[in-house]
Amino acid sequence: SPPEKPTIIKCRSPEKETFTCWWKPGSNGGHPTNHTLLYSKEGEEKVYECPDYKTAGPNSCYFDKKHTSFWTIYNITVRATNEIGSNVSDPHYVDVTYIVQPDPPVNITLELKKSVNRKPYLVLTWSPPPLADVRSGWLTLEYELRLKPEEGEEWETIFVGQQTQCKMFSLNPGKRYIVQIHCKPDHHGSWSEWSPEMYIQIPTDFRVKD
Amino acid sequence: SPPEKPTIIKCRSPEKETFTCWWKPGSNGGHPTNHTLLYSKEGEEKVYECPDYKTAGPNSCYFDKKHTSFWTIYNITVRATNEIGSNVSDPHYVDVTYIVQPDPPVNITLELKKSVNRKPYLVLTWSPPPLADVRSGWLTLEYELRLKPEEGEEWETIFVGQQTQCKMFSLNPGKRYIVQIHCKPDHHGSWSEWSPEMYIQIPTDFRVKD
Amino acid sequence: LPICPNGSINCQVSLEELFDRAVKLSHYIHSLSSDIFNEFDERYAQGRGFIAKAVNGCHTSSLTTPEDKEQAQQIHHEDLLNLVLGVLRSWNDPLVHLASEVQSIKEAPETILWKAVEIEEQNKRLLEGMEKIVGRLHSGEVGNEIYSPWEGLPSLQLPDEDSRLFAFYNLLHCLRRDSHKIDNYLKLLKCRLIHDNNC
Repeated sequence: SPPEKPTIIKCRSPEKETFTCWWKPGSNGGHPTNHTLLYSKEGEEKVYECPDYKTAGPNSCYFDKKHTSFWTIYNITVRATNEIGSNVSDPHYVDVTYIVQPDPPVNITLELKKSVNRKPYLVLTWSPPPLADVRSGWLTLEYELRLKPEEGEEWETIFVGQQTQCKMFSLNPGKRYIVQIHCKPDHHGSWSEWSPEMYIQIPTDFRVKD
Repeated sequence: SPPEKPTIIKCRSPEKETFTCWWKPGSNGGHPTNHTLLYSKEGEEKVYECPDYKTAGPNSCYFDKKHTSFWTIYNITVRATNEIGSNVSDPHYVDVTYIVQPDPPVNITLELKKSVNRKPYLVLTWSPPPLADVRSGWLTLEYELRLKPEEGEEWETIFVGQQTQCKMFSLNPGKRYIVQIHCKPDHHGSWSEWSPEMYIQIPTDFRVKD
Repeated sequence: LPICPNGSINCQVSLEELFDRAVKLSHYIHSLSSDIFNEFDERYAQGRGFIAKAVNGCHTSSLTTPEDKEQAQQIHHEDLLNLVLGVLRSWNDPLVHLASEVQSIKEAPETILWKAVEIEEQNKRLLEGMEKIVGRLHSGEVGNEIYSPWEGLPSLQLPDEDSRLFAFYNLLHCLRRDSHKIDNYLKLLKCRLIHDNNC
């Protein structure tokens, strides 16, 4: 029989300059099946084929900078074809502006410091993911950190906006904390994965004076 | 004699949308004196008069949204006039962004909690002042709280950034604490008044277990 | 920072401050535009397939705006500023009507009504600021030529509910898109002109 229609499962841009879409093939109807990704762009009749099936691995299409436009809707379909016939996925509408999911922040440092009036606090600093061009202002990232005592259950999440450092005052003396950070474009798109877990031991004299 | 020159004592914007200036009259030289507030905007010759002497009470001028621009610097003077003559205050320059002083935070709650391993701590929560809350994307506030044992001398001040809650671990058992919070715009502007004093009695078994 | 120390003559808001305020305002306007679109979409557009019809329906699509980072970085800042001004001006008229016509939508929640009015007011405020910035940067007269007229009022008043709701959907979809462009371009310009591309 002809192949089942494939399903476009996800499109993602890691740095708001390129993007990739992935699809899941349906059953191949017992015959070797190949897949063709076709797309048209808002305001154009022309239909294009996927520019690069390789870079992002199997069942994927990678759109490099030249093929990536923002504030315009891509109408994407995937056609599965075997010797009996073919079947086309439902159309998938994508505006790359809304599918940006950055990589996690990097270069995270944790440092215990004492303020002028000898009050101890924790300073966290981090850098944006390397791929993300925040210097030019094309992409603006916001950050959120979470921490909890090692054996604790509940994460405490703190949104820190566009800063790349944060001072923490009210921490539990003598506890060992786990800290992670993630980031997201300032308006649209989704949070990155959390950064790898980092640990910091809060000294027992990390006390608020009388 | 002609009236003494008045002094412009303060200009304040509570929410970066409107602002008010107040002045202090000088002596009236023994004759009935009236005051006129005049202003010009940076780079413009035109002189305007105060749009509203009433809303903010005596010796004040209220600039509603229509009359408030934060792209320009206002050059403000107040002229006192009686039948003998008149006298003009020194010019007062106003950039609305720099005179934002929000109202204090509201809905403050204090709650003693026990963490998973039965360790007690204090959770404080609060809300932005209503005027600022409506436009949370426009006026970003930062918070600072202070606390001290009732009979203590020195306040302990803790800056908590843009969060509207805070956990306090290391408080002294059996003490009664006073807590207050204030807020300020994240860039320019000044701290609000402190919120009214709130009290919390820390139970004697509020021991930080080692 | 003392405002106008000892009454100096050219006492004015600095270009950096003007850009800071413009970016904060464009960010705020876009957040509102996103919220109002999402609220309308959830409440009135589910299952009506409006997105497929909204393709290429914006009254500002005639304005050639940069569509990727390279284009945005290659365009001269005066041209990009004029484009931003042109898009902002092109939204003055529709926003006035959006704020009034949205009141006629059946059971329109208070949050949609309030946001429509707030966006209209803040858009005018941003336009004032952009004219100030352009005036500061361009020695010559502020160019008025970029503008794209909007003829969508009749469609917001159509008797047929589905058509009328689609007209609102399309306008809010375009507002979300254009306010995001403006916000993005201003952040780029600020980094370029104030921070030497080192934000």
